[in-house]
Amino acid sequence: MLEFTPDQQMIREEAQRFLREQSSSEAIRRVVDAGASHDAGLWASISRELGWCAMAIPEAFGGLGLGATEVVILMELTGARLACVPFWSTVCMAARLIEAAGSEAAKTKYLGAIAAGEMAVTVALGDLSAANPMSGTSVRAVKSADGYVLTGKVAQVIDLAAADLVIVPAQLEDGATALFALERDTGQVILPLKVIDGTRPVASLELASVAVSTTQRIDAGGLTDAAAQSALAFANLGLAAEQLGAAQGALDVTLAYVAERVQFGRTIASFQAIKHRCAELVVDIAEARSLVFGAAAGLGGMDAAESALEVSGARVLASDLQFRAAEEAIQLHGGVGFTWEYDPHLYFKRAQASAALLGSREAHLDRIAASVFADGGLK
Amino acid sequence: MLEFTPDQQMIREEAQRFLREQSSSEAIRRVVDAGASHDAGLWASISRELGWCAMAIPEAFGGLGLGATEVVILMELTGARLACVPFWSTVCMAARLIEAAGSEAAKTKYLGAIAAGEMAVTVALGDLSAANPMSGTSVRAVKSADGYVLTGKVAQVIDLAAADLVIVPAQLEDGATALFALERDTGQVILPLKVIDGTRPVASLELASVAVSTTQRIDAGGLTDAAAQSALAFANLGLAAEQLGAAQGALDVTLAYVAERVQFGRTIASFQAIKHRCAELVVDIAEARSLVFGAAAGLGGMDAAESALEVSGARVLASDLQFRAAEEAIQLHGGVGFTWEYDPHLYFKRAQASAALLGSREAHLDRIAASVFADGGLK
Amino acid sequence: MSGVEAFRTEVRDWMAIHLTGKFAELKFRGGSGEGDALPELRKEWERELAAGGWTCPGWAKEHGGRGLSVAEQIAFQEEYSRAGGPGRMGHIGEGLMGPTLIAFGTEEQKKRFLPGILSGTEFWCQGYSEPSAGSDFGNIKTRAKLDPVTGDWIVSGQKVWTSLAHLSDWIFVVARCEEGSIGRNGLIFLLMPLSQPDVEIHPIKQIGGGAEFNSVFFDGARAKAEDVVGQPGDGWKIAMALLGFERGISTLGQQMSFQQELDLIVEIARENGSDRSPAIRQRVAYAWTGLRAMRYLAMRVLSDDQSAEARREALTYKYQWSNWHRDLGRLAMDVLKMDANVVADDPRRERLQQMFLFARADTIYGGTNEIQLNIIAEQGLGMPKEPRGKL
Amino acid sequence: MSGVEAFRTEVRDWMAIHLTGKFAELKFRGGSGEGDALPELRKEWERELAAGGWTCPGWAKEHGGRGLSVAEQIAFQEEYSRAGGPGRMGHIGEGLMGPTLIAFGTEEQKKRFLPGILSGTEFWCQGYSEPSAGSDFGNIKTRAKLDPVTGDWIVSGQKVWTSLAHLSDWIFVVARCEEGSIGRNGLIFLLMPLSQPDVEIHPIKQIGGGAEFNSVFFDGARAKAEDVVGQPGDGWKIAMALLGFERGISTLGQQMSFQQELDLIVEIARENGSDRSPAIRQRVAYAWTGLRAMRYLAMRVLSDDQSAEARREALTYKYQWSNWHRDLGRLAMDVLKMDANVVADDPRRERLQQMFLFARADTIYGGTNEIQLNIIAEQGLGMPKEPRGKL
Repeated sequence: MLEFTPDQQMIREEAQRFLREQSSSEAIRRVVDAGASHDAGLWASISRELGWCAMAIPEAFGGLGLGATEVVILMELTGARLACVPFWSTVCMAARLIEAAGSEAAKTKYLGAIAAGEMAVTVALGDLSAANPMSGTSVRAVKSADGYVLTGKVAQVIDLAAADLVIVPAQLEDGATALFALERDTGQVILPLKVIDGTRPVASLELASVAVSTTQRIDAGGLTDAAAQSALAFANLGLAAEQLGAAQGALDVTLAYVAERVQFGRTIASFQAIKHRCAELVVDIAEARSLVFGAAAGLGGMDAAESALEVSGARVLASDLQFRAAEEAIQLHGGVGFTWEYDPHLYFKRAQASAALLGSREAHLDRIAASVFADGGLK
Repeated sequence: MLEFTPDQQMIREEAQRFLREQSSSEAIRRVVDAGASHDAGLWASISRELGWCAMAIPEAFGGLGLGATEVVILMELTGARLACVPFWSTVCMAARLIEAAGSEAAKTKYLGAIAAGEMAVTVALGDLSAANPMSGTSVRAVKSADGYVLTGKVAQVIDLAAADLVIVPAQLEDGATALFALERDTGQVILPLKVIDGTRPVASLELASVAVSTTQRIDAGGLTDAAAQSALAFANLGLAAEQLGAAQGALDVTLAYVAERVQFGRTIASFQAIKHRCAELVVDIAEARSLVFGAAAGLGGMDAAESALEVSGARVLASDLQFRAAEEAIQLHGGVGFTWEYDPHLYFKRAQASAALLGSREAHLDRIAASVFADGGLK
Repeated sequence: MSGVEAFRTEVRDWMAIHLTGKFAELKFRGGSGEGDALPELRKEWERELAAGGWTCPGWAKEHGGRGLSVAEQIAFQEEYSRAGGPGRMGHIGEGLMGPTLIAFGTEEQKKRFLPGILSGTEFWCQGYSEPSAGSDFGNIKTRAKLDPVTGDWIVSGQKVWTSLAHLSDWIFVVARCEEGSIGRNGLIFLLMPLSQPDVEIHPIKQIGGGAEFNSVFFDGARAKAEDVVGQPGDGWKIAMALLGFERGISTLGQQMSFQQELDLIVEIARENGSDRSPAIRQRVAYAWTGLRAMRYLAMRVLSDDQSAEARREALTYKYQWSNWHRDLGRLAMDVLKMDANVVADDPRRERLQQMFLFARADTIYGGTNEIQLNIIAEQGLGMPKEPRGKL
Repeated sequence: MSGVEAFRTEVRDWMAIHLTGKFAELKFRGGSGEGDALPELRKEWERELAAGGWTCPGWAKEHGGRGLSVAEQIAFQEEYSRAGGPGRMGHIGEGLMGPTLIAFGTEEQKKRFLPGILSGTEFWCQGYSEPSAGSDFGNIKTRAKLDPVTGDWIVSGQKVWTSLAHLSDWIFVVARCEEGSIGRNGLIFLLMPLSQPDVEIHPIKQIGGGAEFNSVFFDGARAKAEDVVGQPGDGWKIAMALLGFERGISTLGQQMSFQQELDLIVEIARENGSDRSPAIRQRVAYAWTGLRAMRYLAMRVLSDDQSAEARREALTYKYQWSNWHRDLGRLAMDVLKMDANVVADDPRRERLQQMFLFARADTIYGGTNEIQLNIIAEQGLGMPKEPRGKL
């Protein structure tokens, strides 16, 4: 059986209430219209007061030691409200990467800071749209007398301007990948980009011979493929949950609109074609939500490879769903659906941008097929 | 502008009236239930009395010398009524292949017989589901003292049991492909197959060292690739038209049913979801019909390669459409939709069987992509 | 090994020993689309199951069952399907009729009917749908008139989509017992023996050639006074409760059989080269994904979560599995390419062909797609109800 | 060379000479989603066109046009688009207002208004939709009251989705002139200057950041007595006729621009490696196929075929192109991958991004998808009409 524990249920209800109030349409638009890096007040509440960043961090490092399910609950809800906070970057990308690949010192320092809500962290992935973005970095790290010199550009880093720390995977001279942690203003150049989806800011990162100390190298003897895959599975799971949530959010907005809008003397909610399309979204939400939470329950328990396949499947379902829910939101809003004033376009832009992250639909299905056919994929 | 000439309009209206009467549900079921090779009476009318087989055959060989459009008109209508006759095999496959690749003697003899309605002809394509089925034959022709000896098996030949003549592409010892014409009972073994789609009978062909005379070799110095492609384009165009027609037929059956069937005190045609789904089929029919007739108008005029791409596109649209129209027919018929007694299953089985013929959806799109990207396709 | 795992092993062992010999022929048979296959042998198999104590294992012990937990029932269904256990002739009795009698029947009714179900010797079928009341269940026209002399009910009318009626002993019938009543009111729930002169059963030939459904005609047929379940007028309530029993645990067994079908498709694709097609690979991967999601959805539906969201999503299950299965049928045929059209003596191909054809019924029986979407929109989302017409 | 081909060359040559210099900046600009771009220069371009005799080329010569045949008009549209001719500021005047005046206007109205349209100096916008009469055109609430002294009409109400109102000189307004009338009755068709005190224009910011649509508020604004088209009460008839003029030949020019967008997508895919993705290739090929089909559909729609089938299929054209275009937008973004999200100084990418966003409006304005499907089902297939509610 698959259901929330009473504690999880409580986390969920409180987070939902909180986000409905704090990540309102107006709050989102303040960030989007200003091109801001994030909603600083909301982030302070989430990270410091509510302690959401501590959920999945092991107790040994100051966290609550809860599982993937709690994180997925929160990701779904932040997605539903398009909350403009570096929560996914910090918790689903960075913290998990540090946990999987970091040295004990790095874990103590950074996981502790994240758990305490003192730090927003992101990861400078080489190619954000690649299914395996850890391996594609073009940043090079050359050993120096007292540390390393980092050189390279990363075209797009999510939440970079909001982050207190950026983890940079870089290729060492021997070809191995190391992880470097750069706090604010330590030589990197950050250029916020003008993006279509303003709810999730992106910036480019430039490292022009940036000297870093050996203590800034945070991996425990190189980033292994297993660690990278484990971190990536968690990032994808969190993203799938967020996408699922955004789909639910788009549907909620749409249901409210069609219940009010009158045409031909009827609410448009009374038109069967519209009912059926909303119902089909419910079907797809049920499907995606089941796989997201099923995969979350399996993560850690099940065979890691099989778990990663479920996560890939969850990404496929959630990406399809999120886009369709957003496009239906625009369509069923009619004329106002493509105006700036109503919310569907926010969901829509987020949907396209999210679908492009961490592997296309096709790439995730290819991965599943390679396993189902047990042939390693088409060459 | 793209419209029928008054003559074409007349051909269309008369054929439609004729087929509605002669290829009724009962008539189709007589063939299907008996596992018969074809509806012999209907075929006699079509080929001898109405002269449909003469339409596209050049006047020099006793035909009417009309174009692809007339054939496509007839193919669409035979498709709409699932007419159990070897019309497509004879006119769209065999006659065109003879015209494209045959010797003058063969054209005179066989095109004349086809135009006169004296002969049903089919082609023993190597792999019916291949996009290029001419090249895949496993039949071998070995030169003998006074002719050739043919050996090999062809798994599935459409309308073989109904055909008076079968054209067999066979590989010569030098690797070239020749065409051989075998009349009934000249050494070949024909085994009718039990098929799901009983409206288009299929049989296997076995040639165990069948001796044929040199006059039975009908190609003019080997089957060239250009001739094969030209014949194939015509076969695919005819098939697309037939599929389009079958989709229209399935929709017609469905519209009649939903207008009568009452549930919840309303005809089910009054439910908006059902209206919209029928309307979507009309959209797709309009799309497919436009491309089918547009491609027919272009065939012969336009660049052959571009024309073949349009035909591939028409196959894609028509295959998608036919299947969807048939599945909607079953679904919108509700309980009776999956019974033997009502017609939707006939359209449905035909849809799946037709989609598998002469190249999958994917293969046709690959061909178009190779041209659009001008890269010869992915390897 | 957990208790459930031990139990799972017990089922697996039992099946390995018993689904052999003459019963080996039944493996993977009698499923959707061929529910009427090998009926006598399958009835014998029901008695074999009964002898092993495997009929009605989810019923409480006091009623003759094993009182299995939900987790154990799931394990049973999964292992039964995994072993190729044939389609259950006793399904209606075990899954619907028994639970309904346990809930609403008199002591005397339980005593008379439960043993036949438990022992695999009496088979039941259902009399719900009518020609003009397919999705519109409230439009039932079959009449039941009280015979004032005997207290029996005299039934006239027609039921359709009665699965396996021609192989069953009893039918339960929902009929209109109050003259002039409409909709949900005035219905009665009757138990009727099929072997009586005024009942005629006409098989309905299906798309795949089989005939597991029937039309059942009643022309003054008789239900005994003591064979009314509940009170006259309670028919709707009891029928709805009965349908409620249908949802649930058997879906996990069904999913096992879906997985087998998907495995077959993969196997054939590897053999015939369809596995080199990128589009086929993507579709197979997508099917795999959908099946995983369905598995977790089923587990959520079977959980105790009573939130509005959980209840709404539970409404989607039928739509989900039926459409998934329907699409799997097409995928199977596309993988088979030209072979899809030819009926040959290849049990794998035949299984997929039958599945392809009969899966077309999945989205229709038990509430069409359209009805499911109405229900999800209206009950799940609270959207306005479709108005009833006046034709 | 056929006459049409010669004509085609003439257009091509003219464009090559004139769409240069300061006008070069206009190439491929001012299309969907940025109809408000570079307005002054585009108005100047309209005058350039007028000087070349290329405004209103399809109008009869007696009205100042060239009297082009349908084939020539298609050729003009295609060559104009192929050369990158900018979105036409004069489109409403040339395509809708002019033909309507020619058909229904008085001689005096023609004399006053046609020259400004022909010369590219007076620009028109349309006042149809209202906040509560989006798809429900019969629900128009804007009122026109006769001023008994002057014979003028005093207009109060709100119009929305008025494209380019803020850049136009005149608006035509459909308003209710008979107190208490409902639906199609009691409407009047008025011509009104926008620069008057009781008209306010509020741009509506769109999904892509542009604002080519407006809300126009009338608060006792005035239409002169002589600026009524037809009789008071004829508003519906004239409005419908006007909409009829909209369909047609410009679609071929639109298709040329679709082809350019598809070409851009192919070009970028080849550059960034998306062309190695089997799924992207299939989608590109499918888009190519749809565009071909649309081209032939447009040619059938423009033919003289008046059969029921041809008329039914003509109803599908709007649904077809708008959905095709909408899907093309998504394909473009998927080809761009991560770059799709970043606004950079790359005109190709920017064009596709704007197209992606604004194509979302394609399936909404001019009759939503849902309205189109209703029309196809009801008018094309004769299925029952949706009942009107009473809210």
